[in-house]
Amino acid sequence: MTDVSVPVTTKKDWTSDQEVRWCPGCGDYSILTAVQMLMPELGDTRENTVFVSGIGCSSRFPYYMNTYGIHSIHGRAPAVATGVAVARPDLSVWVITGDGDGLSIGGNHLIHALRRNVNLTILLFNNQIYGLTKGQYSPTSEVGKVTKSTPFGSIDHPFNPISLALGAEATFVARTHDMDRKHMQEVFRRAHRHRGAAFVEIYQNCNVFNDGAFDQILSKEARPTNLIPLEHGQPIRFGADHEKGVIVDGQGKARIVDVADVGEDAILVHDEQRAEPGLAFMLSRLATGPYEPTPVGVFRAVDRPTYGEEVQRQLVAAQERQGPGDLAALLRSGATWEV
Amino acid sequence: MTDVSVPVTTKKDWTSDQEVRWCPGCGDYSILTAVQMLMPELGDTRENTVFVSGIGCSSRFPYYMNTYGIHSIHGRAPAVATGVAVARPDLSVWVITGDGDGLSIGGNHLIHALRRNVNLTILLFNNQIYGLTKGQYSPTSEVGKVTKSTPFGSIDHPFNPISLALGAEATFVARTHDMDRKHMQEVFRRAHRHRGAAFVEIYQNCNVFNDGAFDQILSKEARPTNLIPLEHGQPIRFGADHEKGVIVDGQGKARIVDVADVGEDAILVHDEQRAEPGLAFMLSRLATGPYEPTPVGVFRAVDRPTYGEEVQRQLVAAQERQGPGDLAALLRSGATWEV
Amino acid sequence: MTDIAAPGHQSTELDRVVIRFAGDSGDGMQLTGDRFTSASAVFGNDLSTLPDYPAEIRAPAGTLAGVSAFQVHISDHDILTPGDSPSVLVAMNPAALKANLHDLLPGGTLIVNSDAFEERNLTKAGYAENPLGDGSLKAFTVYEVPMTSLTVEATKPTGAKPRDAERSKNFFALGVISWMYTRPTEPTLEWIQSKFGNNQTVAEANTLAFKAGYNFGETAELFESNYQVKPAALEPGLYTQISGNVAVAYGLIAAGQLSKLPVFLGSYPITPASDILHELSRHKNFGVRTLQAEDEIAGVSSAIGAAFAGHLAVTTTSGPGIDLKSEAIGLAVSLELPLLIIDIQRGGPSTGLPTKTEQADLLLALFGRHGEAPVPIVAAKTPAHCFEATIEAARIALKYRTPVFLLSDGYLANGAEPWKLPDVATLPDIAVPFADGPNHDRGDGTREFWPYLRDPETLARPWAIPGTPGLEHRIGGLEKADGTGNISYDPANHEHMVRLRQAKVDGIADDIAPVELDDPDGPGGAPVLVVGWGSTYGTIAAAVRRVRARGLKVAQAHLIHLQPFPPNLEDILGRYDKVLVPEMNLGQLAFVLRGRYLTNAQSINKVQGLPFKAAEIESAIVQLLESNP
Amino acid sequence: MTDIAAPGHQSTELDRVVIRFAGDSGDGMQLTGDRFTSASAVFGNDLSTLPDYPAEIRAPAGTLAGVSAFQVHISDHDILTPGDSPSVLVAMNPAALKANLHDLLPGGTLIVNSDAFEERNLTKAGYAENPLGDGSLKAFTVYEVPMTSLTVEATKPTGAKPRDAERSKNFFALGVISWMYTRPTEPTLEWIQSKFGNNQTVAEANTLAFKAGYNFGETAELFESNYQVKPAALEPGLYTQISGNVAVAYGLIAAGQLSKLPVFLGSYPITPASDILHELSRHKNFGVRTLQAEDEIAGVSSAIGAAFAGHLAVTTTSGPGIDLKSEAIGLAVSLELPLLIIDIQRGGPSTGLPTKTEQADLLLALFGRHGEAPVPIVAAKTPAHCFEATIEAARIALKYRTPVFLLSDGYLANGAEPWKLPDVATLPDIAVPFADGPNHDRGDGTREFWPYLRDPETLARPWAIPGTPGLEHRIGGLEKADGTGNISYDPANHEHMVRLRQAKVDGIADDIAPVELDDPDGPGGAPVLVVGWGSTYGTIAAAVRRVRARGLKVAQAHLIHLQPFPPNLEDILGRYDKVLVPEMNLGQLAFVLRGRYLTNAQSINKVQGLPFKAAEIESAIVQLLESNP
Ligand SMILES: Cc1ncc(C[n+]2csc(CCOP(=O)(O)OP(=O)(O)O)c2C)c(N)n1
Ligand SMILES: Cc1ncc(C[n+]2csc(CCOP(=O)(O)OP(=O)(O)O)c2C)c(N)n1
Ligand code: SF4
Ligand code: SF4
Ligand SMILES: [Mg+2]
Ligand SMILES: [Mg+2]
Repeated sequence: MTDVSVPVTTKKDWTSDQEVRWCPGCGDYSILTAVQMLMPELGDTRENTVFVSGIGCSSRFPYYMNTYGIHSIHGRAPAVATGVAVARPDLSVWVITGDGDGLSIGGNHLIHALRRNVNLTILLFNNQIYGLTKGQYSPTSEVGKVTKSTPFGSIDHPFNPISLALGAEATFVARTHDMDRKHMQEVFRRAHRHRGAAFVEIYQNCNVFNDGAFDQILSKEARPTNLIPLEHGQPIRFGADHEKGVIVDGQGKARIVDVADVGEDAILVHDEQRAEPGLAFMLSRLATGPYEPTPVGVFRAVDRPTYGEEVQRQLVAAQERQGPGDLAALLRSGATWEV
Repeated sequence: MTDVSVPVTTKKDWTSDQEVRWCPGCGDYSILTAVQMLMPELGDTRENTVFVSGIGCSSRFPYYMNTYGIHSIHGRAPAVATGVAVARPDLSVWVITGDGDGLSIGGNHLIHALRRNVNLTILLFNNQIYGLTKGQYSPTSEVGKVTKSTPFGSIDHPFNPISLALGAEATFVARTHDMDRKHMQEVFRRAHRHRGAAFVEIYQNCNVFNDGAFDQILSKEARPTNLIPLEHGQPIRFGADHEKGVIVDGQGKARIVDVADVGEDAILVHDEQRAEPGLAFMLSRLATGPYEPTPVGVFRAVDRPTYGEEVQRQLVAAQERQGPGDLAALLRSGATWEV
Repeated sequence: MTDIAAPGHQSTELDRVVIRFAGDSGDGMQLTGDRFTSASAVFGNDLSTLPDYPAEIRAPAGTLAGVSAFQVHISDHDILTPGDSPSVLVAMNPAALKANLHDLLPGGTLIVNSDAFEERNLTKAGYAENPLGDGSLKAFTVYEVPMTSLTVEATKPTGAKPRDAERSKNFFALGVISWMYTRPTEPTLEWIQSKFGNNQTVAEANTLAFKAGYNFGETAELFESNYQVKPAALEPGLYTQISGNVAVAYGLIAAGQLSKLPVFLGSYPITPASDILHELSRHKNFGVRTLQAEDEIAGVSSAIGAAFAGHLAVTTTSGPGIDLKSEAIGLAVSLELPLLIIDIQRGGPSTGLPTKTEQADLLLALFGRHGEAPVPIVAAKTPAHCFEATIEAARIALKYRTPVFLLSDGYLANGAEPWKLPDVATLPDIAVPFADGPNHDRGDGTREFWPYLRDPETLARPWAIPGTPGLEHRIGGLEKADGTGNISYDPANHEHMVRLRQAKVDGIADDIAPVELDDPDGPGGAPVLVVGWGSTYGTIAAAVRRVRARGLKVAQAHLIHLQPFPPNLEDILGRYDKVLVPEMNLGQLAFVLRGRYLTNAQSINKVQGLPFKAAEIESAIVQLLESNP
Repeated sequence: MTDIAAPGHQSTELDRVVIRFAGDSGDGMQLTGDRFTSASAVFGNDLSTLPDYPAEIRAPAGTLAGVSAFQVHISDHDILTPGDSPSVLVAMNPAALKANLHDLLPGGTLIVNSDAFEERNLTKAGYAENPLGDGSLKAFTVYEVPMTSLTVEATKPTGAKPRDAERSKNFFALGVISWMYTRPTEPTLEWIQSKFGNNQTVAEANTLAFKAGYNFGETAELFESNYQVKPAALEPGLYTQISGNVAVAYGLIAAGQLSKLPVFLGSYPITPASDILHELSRHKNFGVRTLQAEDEIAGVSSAIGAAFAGHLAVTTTSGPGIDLKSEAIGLAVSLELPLLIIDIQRGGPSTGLPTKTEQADLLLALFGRHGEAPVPIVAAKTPAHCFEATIEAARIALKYRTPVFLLSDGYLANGAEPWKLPDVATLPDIAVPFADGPNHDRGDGTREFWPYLRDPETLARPWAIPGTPGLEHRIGGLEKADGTGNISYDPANHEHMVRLRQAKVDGIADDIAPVELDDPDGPGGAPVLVVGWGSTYGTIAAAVRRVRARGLKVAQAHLIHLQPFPPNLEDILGRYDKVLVPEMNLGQLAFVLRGRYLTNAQSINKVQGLPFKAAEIESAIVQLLESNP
């Protein structure tokens, strides 16, 4: 981040002149709007912001942001973005990826960026389908899903992106969805503020190839009973009247209970800052899929040195120790002789 | 597995005629011996056993087994083995990989094989270093490690292979080490018996490039106090006199305690079969590295349909529904006309 | 030969017509074109198609980027291409008109959905003036049909809301064209029922729209005439219409049957190859296993595992996927295992033009691996030929225990043509035996198994699969001693193995069909030889016909085998002073012919994501004929 | 010229000698060779080295597979190769003898560690009889030295256990040879102190062993003579000894300085390229960032990100890594960003011979990407030349905004030669400006930034890096409209861009040095031209010298630029009837020259993981000279 005071901008300033080319009704639109509207608040300049994506419908995102951007190749956005962030710790670097781009072909780069804690804000658009290639199942599609490549139903057990990120040592892990701009913006704001790799899963509706995948939890009626909002320091409760809650028993098992049955004090208090990710992981397993009460919000947010800072620290230390590089001296640093 | 009765074999039968080419003193030897001695007990024939590896010192393993084997390319062993296992569910397929091969370049194939629950027994030789390429740090090397590629110390936060596997939906996850043949064999036996993908991390000493990496927990003296044996259905206790134990508190936090302080009944009972992996994950976080009390044994062992069986099931179902394939009929299955 | 369906009277007979349907991606043009094609096929015309659609699932409605088109060429005689330029253009909106008009032949017929020519759409398409009113279409016979409103009107009985009803307007257009070219209506009506049967409202709306369009043609006194294109006098037999990708899928299933091996496909979706995965995964009753892998590397790697395990192993992809598979293909070369690598080429470099065609992966297939790693290459020349080419590639892979490339492209993949169904009984037997016992004498009378002991004729090594007692062996990517297959760092052995792998591939030349020379005056008779490969076949052949129709001489040879080349190729090339190589790249085959044979091959190139037009090649041939030697 | 150091009297003067140290991988032969080389370098000899070690870290002790060798050629005049065959062989055990004896010149000197010739070792090496006793070494002058026991004896004062003490025996051997070739002892003694200083026992043991060996030579009446190889009359200047990989690393650091850009290396370890990563990571004080990525794809991808961000971006690897990077290199072609791709070639295909040299990735570098994706290629010719070649590759990448290949190989990477240090002030300025403002007029007087507007001369697009206000832009792998850089599916634009990317690369030909022709009789003077590239330079030049020494005529040209070729190449090729191309592959450059220029280039190939010997090329030249035209 530069020191200069950042000029006031509006959504329009962050919107590029390129026509948006998603299908009408696609959930990607609302995510784009949420981000474009949020940007003026974040304190970055457009020139210091870079969006990097892979390939997929979602990965067209950077074209629509009036910032620097790279629409790279399938699955490699976290690696490309790592290069940007390590080279230029002064930039705000965002990664836009999909469930196929980020978890299928790009799974390895994603988990390595997370463990390294590269300073990236990673938004994974999870529509549980391959949109751009017209409807094959993805690593987050449910077992039994009938798609073009699985006419008799998929037999792959899906990833839970939150669990995977936590297993990969992520320092910031959150989930939001395309139906709630406020929630998205709150989560994106937190992710952006996080130093290091921030991973956000966004449930996103693909109305062409997987319409209604999240209806069981995201329809207006379903939300109160099927979304479990996570708030740091707060007991984990949900339901129209907060009548439901989460507890952990002495054998390390998290369960949903009626608050009335166990008493308010027994309810687990969410602690996103806990050093070890066991609790966050347990919460990620409360729902086995987006068809039963599912936590949304920030699962984990802990501090750890970021990769870019550490690179910088070593550069500075080396200069302090060895002095700035002197090419002539380097060339003669081995044994030399005069002829 | 075939039905025919399996002839009695000895270690020698499972040993190929190729000279073993690891450095003298390498931990790989004891793992090889453990496997070769175990094979006669497992009930497989040599011809129905396939070892698949990537590239690395550890990946030379298949050459030394008198079975079918593929020494493939760097990182791809889980993918190659998936092909073998899906094509031939009658075979017993083992994957041999290293911390570089399996977690760096091959991380994605590994996590996908785990989530799919392909019927594979995966042994990951974790020596926290790249052996074959002469000593660069690996994704399991500790922060600060000085190696050829990190003369000023590594700045990458390492993976915990057990956590990663659990985050990737693995159905069987275990850890053992090269100093205890009996323990290795017990874990390998369990892994082999498991239907689906069984993941075993083996702490392995590379005495040339990372000697003593596990001494703090694996030296004779350290073991009683620094290894936490996991046994299904048993309270998790350790120490020379079992004086230490593990508990989980109401906020979902696992801790090591003096049994005397909390009483025997408070000690967590290990449940490797619990459907949700939260507990296993929490146990994987007890130690942040192999320098403090570290659980070994089976973290998780649950049932889930295997990928190979499901493929088979769909083939059989298709045949039942559509009858065996008739090529001539297929060719004329679209609109046809006579000229 | 009539190039243009000129407006005439009552019912005019045409020998052929090229029609292009163009509309918004959401307008269902591919479906419309497909249906028209099918009806024509069943009617007995020869035909050839060219779909062309944008990379976006649904690019913004009404824009040029969102235009989707489908061209079909129907004829009463055998034809070779989807036609250079349409004589009939159906334009569902201004953008479709703008994007396609320049291709319409002067004097051609233009049928527009006039409802769509309102301001918003005109602006989106970048028209300052409405072209329907400004006289800019004078050169064409224009029919303005308010398709949207007529469709809404016609479908009222279904009770559908206007917004939904509108969506049937492509069937209205289909009805009009079906009337215009006197297509039978029954097949289409039946097809609507079977396709939309599970949603009766939609089925009914489409039926009503289709009928309304047909009747509009008949009753509205707009059209002066309708046209007949008689069935073509094709070789007698049972025909079906087939696209290249389906032909590949069928070819794989056939290869499995013919080799008596289960088929294993390890693949990752990518346009324009995904449909092979889709099609294959529907035929599990043939014992076909399809694995949608996590990426291309896993796709090919799993196929290598399956090959080791005794399956007919296949991986399908397009260019970017081949890049990623390179390392594993090199492994397969070293392991000497049978493996089919199918590349449906598309516009590159990088993500390029993913939905467009190109043939720029030839050098990649030849050379795209480190070290000396030769791989045989087969290329299909027409959509239906994909079937045969797939079986041929499988035959080579199995017999020589080697990875084999099959090259197709976006044009073949999605294009369709009538295919005379082969008699299954006459397809070749491509089965190869697995090794079943030791093959080498230790010298002391005992026998052992050497995985790299070779068949002296084919140089193939034995294929010993897990489950066979006594043949346990380990193979890998390190250099191996010939014979034992044990790791060997011996310098002389390495050179021997490098040369041997090359010799094995080179030797296949004796086992493939010679390249066919089409020169009416015998070898060397014509002054110019046109050499091609892949999907340019039909266009080159059409161009050659045209040149000959001018009374000029030209010869044609089309390569199916690109590595090794057929043994008679060198001789044929040597007989012509001028060799012309048309390619949808910057001259890749030409370069190889020059390097291999020092032939002064000359290129004509088109790299536009679109196939050549016959006229383009025709004029290049004529130019070369006229040039000084 | 004396080819063999024949035994003589007191102190004999030699003009050159080739010595090979061979022992078990655990015996420290690389270290020994290296030390001898350094001492010789400092002494002022010209020299050239050839390390050769197994793929295993430590293959089983005593076996043939475990043999590690190091050959060094020292001379009093400038030399070009590490020598075809050693005249002195130091063999630390039977396996080392067996693996290397066939290379020793007849009449050569053989120094063996006789302690190691006991039964176990003999069996492991596959000797039925002890070669020291069976008369099989008659052709050589054999010195049996019980090095192990003498070392144990000599190091007793350190108190080390015999097992540990033994390990200093390579220093004993070094001592013997140092005496034999009258090397100064000081540099080695100092080096031992600095290298093992943190373990005084080891330092002392090595010192004692070294001195004991030296004294053994002097006092034991075993050796008839010792030898002198005078300093070479090299060009005056300050010299250092440098290996190819270090020269690449220094070249990168220099390129960073010369371009005033921070260097970013994204890499994944692989033999024989890893040392570049190792060396670079030690020089962070130059602002060099090194990222050990999770794999090769991430290595190159991160470099692309760094290039976008304004760094001098580099990725290093060997063949298998290039396979994996192909797709991302295609992206860099499409993005038109500067990027260095450094390939240290090794024996292929697949894992192949990972520690051996080969030059079989040329066609991969040229063609190993889908679509038309041309990339400039620079190849280094000697270890020291790697420095210059790296800067040249960086210059091209930066100036033309394009990925550039730099090809080196295992032989250059690990081989060393004296390098006359360049005057840093004379190195070229390769800085290029970043874009700093809008470059295009909207037509209404306002200005905007077009990321694909080109420099008319270089065709390079502007390099606008994040942090520059007003130049925000998005780029990607889809085809782009020239100028604006916006996604474009326009057919004509695609063809334009495909040809433009090729033209940009082709145009570099005007900006590179012409290929130097070495023909004493002027262009076309000799009947045969030898064309080479890469590490064969020294050997070809040596062979050419030899041929000329026979009184025959031959010309030499060595290519540094493989894409585009220097513009004068075609003319030069045209002047020779016979063109010979020696390559450590099956004829890759020869194929390209044929394809490009229709030159009837002929190949001589060696694919053994080892460099050519000058004699091999010499005889090929002579043969070609004698052949009928
Ligand atoms: C190397 C490579 N392989 C495959 C593809 C084809 N491809 C493009 S996007 C995509 C998957 C997209 O799925 P996802 O990431 O979920 O994005 P969505 O379209 O659903 O937003 C695939 C398989 C490609 N472009 N490149
Ligand atoms: C594509 C590719 N990249 C890199 C290499 C070089 N390489 C071989 S093994 C290895 C890492 C080995 O580490 P690990 O898997 O931990 O095995 P270990 O040797 O420690 O047993 C590397 C980088 C290779 N062979 N292929
Ligand atoms: S295909 Fe799905 S994800 Fe892609 S743009 Fe359309 S609705 Fe959105
Ligand atoms: S380098 Fe390390 S891991 Fe490899 S063989 Fe030697 S001791 Fe074992
Ligand atoms: Mg998706
Ligand atoms: Mg390791």
